[in-house]
Amino acid sequence: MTASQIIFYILSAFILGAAILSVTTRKIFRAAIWLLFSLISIAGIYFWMEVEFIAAVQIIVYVGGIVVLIIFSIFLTQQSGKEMAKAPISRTIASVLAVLFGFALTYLLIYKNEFKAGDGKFDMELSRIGTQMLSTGNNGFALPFEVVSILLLAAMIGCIVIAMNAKTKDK
Amino acid sequence: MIEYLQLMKHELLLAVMIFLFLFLQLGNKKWERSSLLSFINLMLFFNLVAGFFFNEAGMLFGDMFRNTELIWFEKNLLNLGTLIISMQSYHWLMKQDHVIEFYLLLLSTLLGMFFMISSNNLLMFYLGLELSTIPLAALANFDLEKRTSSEAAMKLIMSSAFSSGLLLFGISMLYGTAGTLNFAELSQHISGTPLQIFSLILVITGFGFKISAVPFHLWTADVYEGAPVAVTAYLSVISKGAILFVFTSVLYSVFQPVAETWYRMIFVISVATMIIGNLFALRQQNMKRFLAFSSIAQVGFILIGISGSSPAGGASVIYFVLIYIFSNLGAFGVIALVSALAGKESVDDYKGFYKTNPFLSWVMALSLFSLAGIPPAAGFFGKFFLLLAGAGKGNYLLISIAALNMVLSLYYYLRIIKAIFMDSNENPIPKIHAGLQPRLAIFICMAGIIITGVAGGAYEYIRSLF
Amino acid sequence: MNLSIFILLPLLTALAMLAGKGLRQVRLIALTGASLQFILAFVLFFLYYKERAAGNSSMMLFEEDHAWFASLNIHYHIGVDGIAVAMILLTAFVVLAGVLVSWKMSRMNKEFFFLLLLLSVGAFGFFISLDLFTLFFFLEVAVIPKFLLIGIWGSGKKEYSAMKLALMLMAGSALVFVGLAGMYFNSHDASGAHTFNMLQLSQLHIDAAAQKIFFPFAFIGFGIFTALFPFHTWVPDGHSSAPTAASMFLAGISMKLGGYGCLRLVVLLMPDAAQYYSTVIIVLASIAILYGAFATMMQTDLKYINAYSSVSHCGFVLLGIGMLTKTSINGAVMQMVSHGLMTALFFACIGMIYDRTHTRQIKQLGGLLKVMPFISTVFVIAGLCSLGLPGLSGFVAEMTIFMGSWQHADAFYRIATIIACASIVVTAVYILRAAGKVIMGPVENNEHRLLSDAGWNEKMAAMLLIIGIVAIGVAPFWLNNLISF
Amino acid sequence: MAVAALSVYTAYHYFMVDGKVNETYQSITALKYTWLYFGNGISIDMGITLDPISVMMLVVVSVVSLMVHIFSLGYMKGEERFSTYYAYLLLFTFSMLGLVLSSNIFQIYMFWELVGVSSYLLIGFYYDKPSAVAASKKAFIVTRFADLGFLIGILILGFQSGSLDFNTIIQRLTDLQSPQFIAITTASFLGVSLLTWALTLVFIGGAGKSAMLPLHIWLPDAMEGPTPVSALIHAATMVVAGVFLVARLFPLFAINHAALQIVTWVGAASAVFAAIIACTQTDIKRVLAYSTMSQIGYMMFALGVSGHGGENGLGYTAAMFHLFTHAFFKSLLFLCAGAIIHLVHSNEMKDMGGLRKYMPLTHIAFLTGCLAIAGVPPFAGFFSKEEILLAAYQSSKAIYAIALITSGITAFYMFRLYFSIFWNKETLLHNHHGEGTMSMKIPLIILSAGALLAGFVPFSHYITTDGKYLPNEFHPLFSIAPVLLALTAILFAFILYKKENDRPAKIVAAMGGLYKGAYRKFYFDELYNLITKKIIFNLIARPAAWIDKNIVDGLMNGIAAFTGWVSESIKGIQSGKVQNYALYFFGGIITLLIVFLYWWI
Amino acid sequence: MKGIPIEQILFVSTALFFIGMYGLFTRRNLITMLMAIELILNSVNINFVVFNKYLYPEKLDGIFFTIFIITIAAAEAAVAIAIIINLYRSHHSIDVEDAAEMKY
Repeated sequence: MTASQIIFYILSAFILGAAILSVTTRKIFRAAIWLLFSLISIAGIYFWMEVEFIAAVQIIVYVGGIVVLIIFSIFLTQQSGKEMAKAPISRTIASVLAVLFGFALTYLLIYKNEFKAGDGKFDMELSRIGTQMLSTGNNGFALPFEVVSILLLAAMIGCIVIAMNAKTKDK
Repeated sequence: MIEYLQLMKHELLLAVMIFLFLFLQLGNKKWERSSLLSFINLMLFFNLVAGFFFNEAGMLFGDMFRNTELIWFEKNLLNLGTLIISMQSYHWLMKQDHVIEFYLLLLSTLLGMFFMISSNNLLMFYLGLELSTIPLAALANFDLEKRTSSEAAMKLIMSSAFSSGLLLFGISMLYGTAGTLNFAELSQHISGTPLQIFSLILVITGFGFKISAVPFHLWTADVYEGAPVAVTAYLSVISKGAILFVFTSVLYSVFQPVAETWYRMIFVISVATMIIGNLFALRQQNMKRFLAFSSIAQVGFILIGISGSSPAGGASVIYFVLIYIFSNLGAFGVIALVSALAGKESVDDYKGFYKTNPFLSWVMALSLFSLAGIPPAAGFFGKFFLLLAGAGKGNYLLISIAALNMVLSLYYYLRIIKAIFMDSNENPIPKIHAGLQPRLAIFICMAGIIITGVAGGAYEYIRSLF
Repeated sequence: MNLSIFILLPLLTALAMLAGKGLRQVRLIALTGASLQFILAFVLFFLYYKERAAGNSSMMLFEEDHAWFASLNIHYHIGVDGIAVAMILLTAFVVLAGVLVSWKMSRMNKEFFFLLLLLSVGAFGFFISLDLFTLFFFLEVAVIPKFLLIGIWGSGKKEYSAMKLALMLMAGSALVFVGLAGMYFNSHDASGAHTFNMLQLSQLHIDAAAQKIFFPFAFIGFGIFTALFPFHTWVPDGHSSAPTAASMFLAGISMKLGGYGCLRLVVLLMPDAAQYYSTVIIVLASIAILYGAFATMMQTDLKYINAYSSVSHCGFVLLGIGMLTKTSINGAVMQMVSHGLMTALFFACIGMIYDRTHTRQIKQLGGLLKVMPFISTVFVIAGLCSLGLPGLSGFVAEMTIFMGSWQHADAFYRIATIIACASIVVTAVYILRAAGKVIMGPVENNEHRLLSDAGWNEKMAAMLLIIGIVAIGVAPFWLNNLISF
Repeated sequence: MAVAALSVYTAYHYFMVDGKVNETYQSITALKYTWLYFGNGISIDMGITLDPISVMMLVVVSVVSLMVHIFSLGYMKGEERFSTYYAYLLLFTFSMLGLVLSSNIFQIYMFWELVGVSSYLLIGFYYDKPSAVAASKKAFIVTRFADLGFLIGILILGFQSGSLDFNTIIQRLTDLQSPQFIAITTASFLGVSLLTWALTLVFIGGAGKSAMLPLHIWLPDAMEGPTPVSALIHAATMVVAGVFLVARLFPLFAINHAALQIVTWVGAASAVFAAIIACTQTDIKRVLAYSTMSQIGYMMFALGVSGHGGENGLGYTAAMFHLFTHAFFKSLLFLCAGAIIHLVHSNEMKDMGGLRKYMPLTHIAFLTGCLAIAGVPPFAGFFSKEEILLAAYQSSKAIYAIALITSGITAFYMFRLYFSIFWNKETLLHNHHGEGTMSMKIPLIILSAGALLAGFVPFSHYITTDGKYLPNEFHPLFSIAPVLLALTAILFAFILYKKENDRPAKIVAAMGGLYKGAYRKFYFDELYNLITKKIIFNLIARPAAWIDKNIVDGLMNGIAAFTGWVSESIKGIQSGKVQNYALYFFGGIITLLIVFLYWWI
Repeated sequence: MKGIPIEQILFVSTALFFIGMYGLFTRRNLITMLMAIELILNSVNINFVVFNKYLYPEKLDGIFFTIFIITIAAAEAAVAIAIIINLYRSHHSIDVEDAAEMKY
């Protein structure tokens, strides 16, 4: 039981715990916070796996972006601290069963399937990521980059259209 | 450099147009709307025409982007469909105050589909998929005042996020087991281990969600009903068509090693889709919702063609999509006009439609016949070839079920015909005075419906692409 | 002779119709088109005789073959043999008569004639096509116009009937499709390619096992069109709700589509399976014959009477086909032609009566012979033809079928034949009941005394059909030779 | 006219000039044209056959129909559908001639049907009288039913002999070596040989047309038609078609005893049966109708008792002879009845009486007819009847007895008729327009002559089974009994009906049930009503219609309804809740997983 | 790999995936549903990274995929939230059950 193992278990326990709490707690604001914790600990896992870049992105985009966005929207849409409505019990049961079953099945498959570790060395300095991100040749990700940028643009426009309308309504 | 221009012609044209419109929007010169629309449609038309020239096959960005004759034919189809839709939604857009945004979103989704079609790589595929989905959600919300519109948007974004989550999980498992994202390499690494079957199922469901195959179809009806007509038409024809292209090529190329398995899956899914779609379509009262279910049933038939897993199968699928564009858009064209100019969408409103609008009634009738697969409308040929391709596998159970489902589907199409031609109505839809562009669009559809079938050339051409 | 003209001519007429304005022009165009078809049919008839006389003994004449969907080996392949020629003649007769009868079509006349001619396109195309795909294509072309004709211009519970008819016929063609696909994929010509070509299929000889599987599909499919028991229920409703011309066409031609299909199936495409299933066919046919006849006795609506009697008469067609002897099959074809003319005449009469009296209930009619002698006479003639009076076509056809079926020495076939013969008596009963009440007897409703007799167009239509009937009845040999070349 | 002349000439020519080939009357087939070919040798050849019986029929038909045509000129004067009437009449004559001349069993069937339909049209000529319509329907349907038998008989004969041509059939089926003969006699159905079946069925056809028991019910009703029509069709020509048919196929009957027995007994039974009924009827035409029936019964059993060739062929000759004479006197009687009805405007005896002074000519003619039919020498009926009796006597005593009785009864009812029309009570007719026009008188005269003289035709010279000459011996001793019987019967009638009195009523009272039964025609109509109405309609047709409406059609509608129900009941899936959708989605995945990972690999 | 077998890491990600799914099924509040979706996407990210790092280290496909997923998740979230806000404006609630007018 090495330190890293312990760290991993702690982190994963934290991830799952936070996640479960965030999907079960009745207070929406707490849910958001738990989500935040969960995401942060996922970033932790990334660190643990020594993919710092992803971890950074994770923290920046999720923690810095999405969660904040969510929290804002919570403020916009309703007063915090109010209990959230429960789902009909039948569906809760159904989903619990479905989820447990699905998880069992999936994990069984994953477990059965013996992955053989690759031998090549894994290096990801920022430079390599950067060059690949912008290279157009093999293993180049310039095109996806472009596509994503257009996607972001489109998403922005979409949001603007709807939000703008919201403003006009508010006035 | 030149080959970039050539190979990515469709995409580049779209991108150029997107930015052009963006500047139009930002430039504070206010356009007179009708002329703006005509200008846009003109641009789309040029885009469509340009699509037919300087085509050549090849790969770009390593393996990220690929172009073949088949692919650019598909892209031209999508261009055509988009043009028709935008011409049809003329009257609706005249009332909107975010015309340019509408087109920006529309074109970006189209761009996404192009990338998706050309993708030779799971990543590109995924990106294209998202690019063609997320703006659509915004589009579905475009009737900003209507409750149903925003509800539809919500349903679309939520379920699509859910499905793309599953799809991603599947893709990740595929990556985990095969170690590559490239289609060509994938097909070599796929050997049919349980985990791969699992991921195959997830991928199929991802597609199934998009083409609204049962049981992943449930969002369809609500979204179609709530979204603006233009968007509904776009969803039901263009995005579905694009996905079908990719679906076919992915199944035929990437998952060729496990063809037997996915053939069975498609079989089950298509039977379910036909039956459920038909059964639901029987009782619909809202035109758009009705067409939603009918299009679900159509997907069931298309899946039969796919299940043929032969060049004939692929060809029949693409051929059917071509016909489907004309037929469905013919119907949607009428619906768009009626809902924009008379504000009526329910089947009962269409009673006695023939008294006031004989021409539109015939258009509707012809489109519905084509959808029902009644000769001489093109739909007959489409369906015939789909089923024939399916029968090629020797699975006559499937064919019989499909054939009987055609009868079932005929019932509800005839229901509409009955309402239009035979029923009487105290306050029928008033005479529709359609603008030039919608009329043009409708004529294109009619011509398509009549010609693409009887003239065997279209199918032969598509077949030659395989 | 270029056969495509039989498809093009009605099509062009129909299109020209769209240009026509007002009842006058429209019906004029329709009449011209129909009469041209009529003339053409005769031209074809004589050319055909000439060819045969010249000793051309190939199975089909005037063949034409263009690749349509080359990659699937689907061809636009047309040609005629004697049977097809007979059918084409029949179609030409009925269409012309139909146009004449609906001369005074009041509302939406343009659409009406358009659809009528579209139907004739379907029928002609069906009869001349030698490629199963073309055949199927035209078979379905002929379905939907019926739906519209019945639904828009019909009477009674027209929507229901129209829907029923369309759905059942569509189910029929769906089954046919399965059969076709089966044949297609079980046929490998020299190059190993599948084919829809009937002649090739008949030579390639699909293996018996496959035939056994797919014959029922195709046969029942076509059978639905020709009122095979128990899939005949669309017939009464459809016929009775349809407008006159439409029911003439329905009973006169479109039921024959099925019969013709069955015939081709049995003779050309799947002979082995036909042998195998012949007993089943015969049983069903006999049931249809007798049961249809008895069901007719109970009907009170003239159109229902004729519709059910059509079921019974088409039973003869199926019986003749099921008996599989050359004679009986000739008889079946004759029966198709004869029944086509006869029932068209019948429906024309009923239509005329209905237009005047606005009722088809036997109870409310009577003594029409006093009021409208011409129509009544025609009615009686039709009736006599349907009960198989010598000198009219029905007799010849039925007798040929009996002769053909009696050729089997086996008791089973004999009994079936006797049942069929027995139906003649029943037929006589219901026909005479109807005629006795409607045509003879005292005038039921005094308002009827004021009604007018047939107009020139109706007279012409009736005469046309009667000529056909008598021509067959008095001199059947020409038809017989035509068929059995 | 022309027709008549032509046919008489033909007859003359045939019998006197070139018919005879070495002392035998050949059957000449004048014309032969293949009308419809059925494959493997069987075909309908339209042809004209001339042989003794056909020529004889030719004469009868044409003469009688000529008379009727002439008579109708007067009788039908002023009818609105005069021309139609004549059209029908000619149609009938045409088809009757075709029938007698036809050379092909199928051809005879066709004309058979045509005769039937023209009779149908003529009976229903007064189409606005419901009773007439009903009668015409009845006539057609009953004969049609009989023809069914005929048709099947044709099928059997045709296929067993491999031909439809009379001569071929007879020639093949009579020589005992031919394969066809062996086939048809060995093959049997329900233990009866096919030949018997065939002949019986054919005979059923004949019986239907000739109103033999039990298919006679249509004949009396057929009197609804105009009287001349009854004279032509239902007395002289059409009704004897059955006899003609049997005669035509006689060689076959001759070699098949069973069938011949049936013919005999049916004939005898109808003869006596009809005669009895005739005594009770009050409608003069009905009386005549029943007498016709009984006379035809005569002919039938005459055929039945006959053998083939030479002496045995006597019955055959007699039958033909009687047919010949009967045609004359019966049509005469009918025409007289027509004249009477024309005068009185009623068919009922009670409206008549003492008419002799109004219509002397008719009176004489009618008397002649009665005497003829009663078989009083030297009238025509006498000779033919004697021959029949003789034949019967030679073959079986029982038949002879029946025949004798019948002839007595015949004499009785005929004179009952005669007296109660022309004598009995005096009825006075106001504004009566004489006895009718010349056109009505002439036929009466001619036919009376016929009735008087036809008997002297040396019939057996011409018509015999084998065409050879048959010396007709005449036994005065033998004929005493019948003549006496006839005379007594006439006397009896004279006593009862000469003057108006209550004796008949007394006798009726005495007879009681028997009279009633006879008066109600022994309840045959009721029986048939029972069968048709109750059984055919209510037990077959109605259920059939019901089944069709509710079960067969109900099945189709049921399918539709079921589909609708399913689609209604599963609409809950589309609940409108995204999360349910997601759940179904996921459920779908799980199902696929289970199915395709563990079950259907 | 630091003594942690890949299956265990995958256990975490799979569990996370299904937890997110559970949230998606049961949460009636749209925003919380959105959170659930984020969880799902994250689990997928972990998968990609793990696979890339431990199984196919020579290329960086998985890493890049993760990056793009994260970006897209952001865009998706943005649009979703915009829609949710719009929905809130029209329905005055962000409860999915309330947004179920269109059905059957």
